[in-house]
Amino acid sequence: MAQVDAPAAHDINEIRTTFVHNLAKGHTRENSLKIAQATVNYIRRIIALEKYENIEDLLNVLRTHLRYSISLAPTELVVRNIFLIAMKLAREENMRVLVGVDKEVGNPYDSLNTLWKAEENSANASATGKKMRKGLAATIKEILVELDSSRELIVSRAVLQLNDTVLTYGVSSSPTLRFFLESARRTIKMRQILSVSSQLDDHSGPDFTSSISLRDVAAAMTDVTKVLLPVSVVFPDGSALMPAGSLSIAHAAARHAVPVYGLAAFYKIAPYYSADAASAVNAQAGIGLPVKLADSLRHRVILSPVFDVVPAHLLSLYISNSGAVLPSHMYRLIADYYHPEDLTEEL
Amino acid sequence: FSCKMPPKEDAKNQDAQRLSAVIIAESFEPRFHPITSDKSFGDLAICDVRGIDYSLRWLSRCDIANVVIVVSEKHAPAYHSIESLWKGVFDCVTLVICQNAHSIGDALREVESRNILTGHFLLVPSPISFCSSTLENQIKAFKQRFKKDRNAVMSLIYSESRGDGTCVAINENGRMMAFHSQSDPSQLDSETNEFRATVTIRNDVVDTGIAICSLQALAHFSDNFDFQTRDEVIRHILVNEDIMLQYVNVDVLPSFESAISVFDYSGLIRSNSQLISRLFFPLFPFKCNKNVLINSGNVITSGRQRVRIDGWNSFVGENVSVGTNVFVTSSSIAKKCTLESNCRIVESIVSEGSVIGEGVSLDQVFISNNVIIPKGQILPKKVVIGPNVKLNGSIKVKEGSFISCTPPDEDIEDSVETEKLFDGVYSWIGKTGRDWWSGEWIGREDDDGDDKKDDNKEKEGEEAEDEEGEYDVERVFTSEVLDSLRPALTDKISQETARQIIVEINSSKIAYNISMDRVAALLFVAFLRMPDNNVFSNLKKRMDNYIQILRNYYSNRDGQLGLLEGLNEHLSSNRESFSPLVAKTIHHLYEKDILTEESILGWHEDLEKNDPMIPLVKELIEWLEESDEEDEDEEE
Amino acid sequence: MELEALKSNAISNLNSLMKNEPNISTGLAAIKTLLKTLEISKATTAIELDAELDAVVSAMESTDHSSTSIRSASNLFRKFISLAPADLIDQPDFVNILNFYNNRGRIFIERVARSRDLIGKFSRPFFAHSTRLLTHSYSKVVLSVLRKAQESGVDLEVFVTESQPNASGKKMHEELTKMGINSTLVLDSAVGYLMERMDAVIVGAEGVMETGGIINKIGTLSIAICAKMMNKPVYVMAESIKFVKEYPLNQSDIPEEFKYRTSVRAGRKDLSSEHPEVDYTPPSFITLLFTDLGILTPAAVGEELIKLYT
Amino acid sequence: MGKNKGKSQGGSPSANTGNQQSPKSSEKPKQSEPVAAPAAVPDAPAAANVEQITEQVNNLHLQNGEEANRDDVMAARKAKAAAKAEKAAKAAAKKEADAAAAAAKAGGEASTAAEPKQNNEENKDAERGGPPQSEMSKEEILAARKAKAVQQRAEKAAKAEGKHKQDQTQQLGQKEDLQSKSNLKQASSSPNGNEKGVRFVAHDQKETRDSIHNAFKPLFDRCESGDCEGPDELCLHFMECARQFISQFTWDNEEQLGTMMDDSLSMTLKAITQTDRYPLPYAMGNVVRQLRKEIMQVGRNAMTKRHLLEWLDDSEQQYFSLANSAISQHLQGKIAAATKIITYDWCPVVNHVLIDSKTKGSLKKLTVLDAAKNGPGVRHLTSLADHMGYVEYGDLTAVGSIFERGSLVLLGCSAVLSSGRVCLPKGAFQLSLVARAANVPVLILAPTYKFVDRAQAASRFALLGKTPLDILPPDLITAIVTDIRLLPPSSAPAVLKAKALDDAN
Repeated sequence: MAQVDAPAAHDINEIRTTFVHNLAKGHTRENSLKIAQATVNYIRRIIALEKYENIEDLLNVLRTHLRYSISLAPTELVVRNIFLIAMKLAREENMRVLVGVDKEVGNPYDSLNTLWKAEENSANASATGKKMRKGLAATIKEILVELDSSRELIVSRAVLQLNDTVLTYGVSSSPTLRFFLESARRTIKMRQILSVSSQLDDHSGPDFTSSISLRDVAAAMTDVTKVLLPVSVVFPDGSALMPAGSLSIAHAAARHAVPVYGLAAFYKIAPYYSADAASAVNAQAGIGLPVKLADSLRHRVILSPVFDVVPAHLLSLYISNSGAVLPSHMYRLIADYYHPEDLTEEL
Repeated sequence: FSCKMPPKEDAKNQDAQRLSAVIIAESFEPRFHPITSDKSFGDLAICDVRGIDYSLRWLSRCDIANVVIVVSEKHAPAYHSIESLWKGVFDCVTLVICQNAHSIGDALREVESRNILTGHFLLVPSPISFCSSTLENQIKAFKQRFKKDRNAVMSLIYSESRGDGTCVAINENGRMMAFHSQSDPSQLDSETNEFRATVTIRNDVVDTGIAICSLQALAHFSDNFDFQTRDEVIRHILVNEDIMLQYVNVDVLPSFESAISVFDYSGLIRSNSQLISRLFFPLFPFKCNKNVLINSGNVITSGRQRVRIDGWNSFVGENVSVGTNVFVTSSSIAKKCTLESNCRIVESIVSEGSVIGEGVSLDQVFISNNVIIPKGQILPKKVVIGPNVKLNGSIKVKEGSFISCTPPDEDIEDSVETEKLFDGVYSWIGKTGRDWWSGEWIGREDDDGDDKKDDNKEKEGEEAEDEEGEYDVERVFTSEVLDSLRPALTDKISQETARQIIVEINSSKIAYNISMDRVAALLFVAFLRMPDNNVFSNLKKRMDNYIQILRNYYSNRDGQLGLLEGLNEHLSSNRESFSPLVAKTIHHLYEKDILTEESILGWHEDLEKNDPMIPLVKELIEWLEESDEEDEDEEE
Repeated sequence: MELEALKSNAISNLNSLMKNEPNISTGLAAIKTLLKTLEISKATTAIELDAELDAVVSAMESTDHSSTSIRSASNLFRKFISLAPADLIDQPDFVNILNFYNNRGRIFIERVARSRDLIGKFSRPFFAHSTRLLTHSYSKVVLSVLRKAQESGVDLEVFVTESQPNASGKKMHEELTKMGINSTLVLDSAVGYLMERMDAVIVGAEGVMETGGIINKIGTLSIAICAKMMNKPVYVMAESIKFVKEYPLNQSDIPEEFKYRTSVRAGRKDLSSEHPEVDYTPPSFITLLFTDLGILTPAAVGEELIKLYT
Repeated sequence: MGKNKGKSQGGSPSANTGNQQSPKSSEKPKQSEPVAAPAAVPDAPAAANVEQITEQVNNLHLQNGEEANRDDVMAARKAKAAAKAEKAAKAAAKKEADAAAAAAKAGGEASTAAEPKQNNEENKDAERGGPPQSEMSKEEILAARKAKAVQQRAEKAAKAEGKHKQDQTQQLGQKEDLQSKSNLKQASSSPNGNEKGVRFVAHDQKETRDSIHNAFKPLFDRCESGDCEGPDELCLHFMECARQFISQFTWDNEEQLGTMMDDSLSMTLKAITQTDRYPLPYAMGNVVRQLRKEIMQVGRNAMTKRHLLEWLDDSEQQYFSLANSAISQHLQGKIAAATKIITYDWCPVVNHVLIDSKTKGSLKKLTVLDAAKNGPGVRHLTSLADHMGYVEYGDLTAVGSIFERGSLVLLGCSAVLSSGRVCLPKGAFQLSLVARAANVPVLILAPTYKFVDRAQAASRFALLGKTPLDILPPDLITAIVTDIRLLPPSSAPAVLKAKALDDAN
């Protein structure tokens, strides 16, 4: 992805094309932080350029844009998350405009309120578009700040201890994980950091790690004390999308009773469940074979999944910027970022 | 169309300048006209997506500033939407609308006349061209070359393939020495046919058609108005190398990158299945507001509906109704199609709105829009069905034919034989071995009218299709060796001639890049082929005469095995005449110490039990084995 | 005396509801009955009203309908309607309050009526083509969920356990086949044999406990254990009105009124010889609960209950 | 070096002098014949020291005794080669005469033979000659025969290009005395001394290669060049070489043929395994063990080379073709029942089964995984190129998305340990773990010759070097499919017993 920020064009459609185009452009998947940032910028432009009278309009505008982008990059769940976050902020902004800042707004996740559901959304009809635009622009911008800070926050959660032997996967593709390890090294003296690579003898991992290939994991696991995995998306039940190959690592860890930690910044916490396993199978990378061979295997199916779905029970803890969370308690964080009404929408 | 052009830059900092790309949105291939009818070739959908959209998508990954799309007047309207869709992605998308272009040549001339190209450009000769690579390195390399030497005017992008590709001679620094579009080195057309050691001949690569060109290359078209195809320009450059000092480079993509541009139906089918099996990743069937899902087995479905087909590596568009037990593999089914129960579709394309009847089986068939193939209709391979054709289920369709609702129009009618199947349905078949399915048609008439050459070229082409290209090379090689062997000679050949002969054989070896052991075999085949060798006395004499040659090639065991292999091949080709001579020949060679007993025995062991050779050499082998036993005993 | 009247026509009310509307859930029937009492209530103070409602609830619990559902539903209902703004409470005229309660009640009921659809909607992505499901006994929620899936063009294979003693599975099986869902009736004892071929286990619940575990038709536990053993997910479909303030520690800790029908319990000291109606499935055997509040992990249920009852 | 050794043996001053002399020189044959022989050392005094040791060795340590013999067989062979080459170097005309001379010398007072080879020959022959008293007469015959042999060889050698041989002569020349030195060490020292001797061999690849019998050199080279797909191919190749070896090996004395063969074979093995530092690949180890058992029989109870070769042939059949078809027999039912077959990496047995079931039409879906794309597993795909069914290929990252209802995992292995654990290509462990989680049975295909009586597996093997192996614990294995029948991993010892592969024999 050459430039993730939308260009300074002023035709919203152009921006949209560029955005979704950039999503599908890269040969290897861009790291999700970049995607998240790109999405935020995209949304900012939408809010700036699109026309909307009241909150409903705005939400619809956002939804259409969301639909469009996920149709072209169905596997980029992060885009979805960011959009939904933005929608929640929009609702809040709307409320703020309507009932003033300090007025207490009932938590939409309070069960009784959800039961209440007396459609008093009549308020939404009132035209607040103009007023919202300004405030919203600011609040959305805050997401960017939060995104940038998320790394530091995650790093501040110290889970590594003295003389740990840590096994990691996909360090080269996850800057967050790399950042985490680097800063951890500064404070703690670890025995060894093994970085697993899906290729054989590829040493692309950072220099302070010792590279092993995926097939060596089971053997290596015997002297590993902690496993650190990058997370692409966490689902409310605590299961997660992780780079393909993580599943077998997690199983190996489970067999040797080694705790598995997942690094999941807030924008990776999805409020919805993975539509069957498809969403994981869905993302397929290039076939990674020399053309000659590939062509002779043209009528065979070449598997190169991007993600594994790792069930909650294989994971010990998620390290998110708002703290270390048990998989079974992941759902708690959802309320902080999403509005239930947005989630009932079929996307 | 408005467009902000980058300021004209002088050639000095051309290497800083980003490339433009020129896409020819039309196909000037007459065989495509009937199926594209009122649309441009670029509009032809692959997996429900316009072909040209893939090309543009690919280009957008490359470091391309401006895109120039050349389209004919009557197709222009459709392209304004394309322009607006993509102008966000490139600095600028320009439409060049030309009145009556009949070839790539004309199209490029048009572009040249507009002079909107300011520097190097990427020539995409077919609107349906995919590439998995961003060509970053190739472009860089080209720029560097050009900086050093302004005469490196063009570099052609080749990709590796399974030896069924172009055959090209390249020198040590990737410079093209000779070029031919059939995999038949004997027709490497180049005036300077000297093969230095530094020249390698590759027939394991295929021309993707994509080329990086400098403005000089473009100039050739405008200078010479009867150039139709890119290849003509290349030939022109090669031939006049010593006059113009210009040359062409060949850049072979790394083994993990693939590229293709479509010029015929086989290419179309191939590109389709390769695209689906992700050879051009990240290029992929994509569609706005329609979820494109990869289901297990790499069955790509578009839209929300859940189709249930057996098979894999296939694309199924939206609103396709599928019967039970439908098998689809390496094929794409466009939207609104109907597949009735038990039909079987392999390596085919079914375009929008067509109906495939119950139990119909398609293998390598292209089906255009709104075609109806009723139950019971049998279609052979390599058939193209034109738009709106309704078959009745019982008619005979010939392999390699084109089925249309209309008789051919004048621009093609003299090159096809037409047959009326029943009213409203005609079958076209290319004349004089012209294959509707694959091979070149365009620019041939203008070549130099030498039709015979063309035809056998065509045939070689087909053989290349059947991957017999190699065998073919060997045949030519053998005959050449046969000449070199000077069959006329009757008495013992002198040191001098021996040397010459060996040199000649070796040079042809290089020319056809034949492996050493094959040379060994083929040489002996050639040797046996020499006139009146069917009488042993002559043959014996010959063997004595050519003893030096034989010594030279059959000193080591492999060589000897090669010899015997050759003997085998010769036998298989003319059994009755040669079989009586086999044993004698081998024995004589043994006597002459050309063959050692071990190699003979070794060779004999490797023969299949039922090999016709076995009985012929039975005694000989026994005899050898005995003698072998003996000296083993001696050693005791 | 008039409380007695209330009780009696509450019971008749409930029974008629259950009889005439086969698809109505016990819980819903219960709260409808309660609403009726509200409508006809002559109470002039909150205390009186509470007394009436208490009477009605106990009356309903005395019927043979699942008292688990009845209790949870009525608790929730009463909690909900009494959720009134402060300024209303200290109004002199109790009638306004009653009216307020009434329309709160109506809102609640219509909301509850929608909950099955919601559950169906939430659970939709969990069913792919030719998913094989094992279900236990007869459950209206499960039925409606499966119907929804079926309608959205997914063809399922459902295996229904006979679930003795009352063979309620048979009914389930019939309903499913009526809907055109490919269903098979299997012996309760065949669960172990079948499990490896299943994709998921999907059951309803009579009550969802604070533990996140469920109380359901006897046999559920053994199925859940079996599923866990073979790494198959266990999904529970339950409306939020089935959330009960109850914390069973183990099977023996299940309240008797849950375990046995009232008729069975009536005036009996020793129930040890009786066969219990339900068993308790601890949260560790449950993958997810699909409720109208959303898809919850067992851990989340406790939280929701706290939100509900505080 | 040699000096110290001499001392350490408490050798007389003559020992030193002896060591100072060039090994090519020789003297006092009478003494050297019976004594120096075992060590095959030209210089007597050193030999003298060796004598006692070898004797006790011979009495106590039959093993070492054999070693000694073996060593000097080696020396002898080299010497012959040297002779051959020298002859070659001379003009063709002269060579007959020379040979005659050699014959004469040998036939006459052999003890005063000038050339070292002569000397060695005699030492050896004498040593073979058994009881000293009969040695004179014996020796004469031997000498004569040997001379003849030399002559024949010389002629042969001359026929071939002399030049190239000549260089070899030098090499051999040097080699010879190196060799003899090392022999001295080996023979004359206790096990740890042995070690030294080995290190001497080990530190030089070429050294190792030279001490391998010609018949086995191709095997060695192949593995050096690293184009060996695994234990199965290795075994086959070994048997091929063994065939060569047996048919090439000649010995005058029928009784001793067996022992001599075994000697020279075990010497080769020593070189290959760098004196047991690295075990042979287990399967191959079994084959070797069996083979040597047979070889020892040769010469006794009318067992001849021909028998040996026959034995090789049918055991090859047994181990490979028969075992494979038996295994696939056992599996057909299961494969027919499975909706999808999953395999990992390359294994000829698995491949055989797959092709078999393809032809029988019982193969439905097939998944082939590799540690990394474009790995050995591709061979499965190419061998099944004509299979019309669904075939998918991927690397370990795909392991999460391949298992479906009714799948079946088939894995080849390089050995089954007595503990029921199985050595198989790295990565198979993870595959099995995920398979277990998906309730997919994992079958190990193992012909019985792959069962070894060991609890632990080595990490490094002779020839195959550091082959990346996973050790799969029994609890992840549903069954081991052998040519006998399907077995639970726990019954590995039973197989060992049944097939007499355990250490007992």
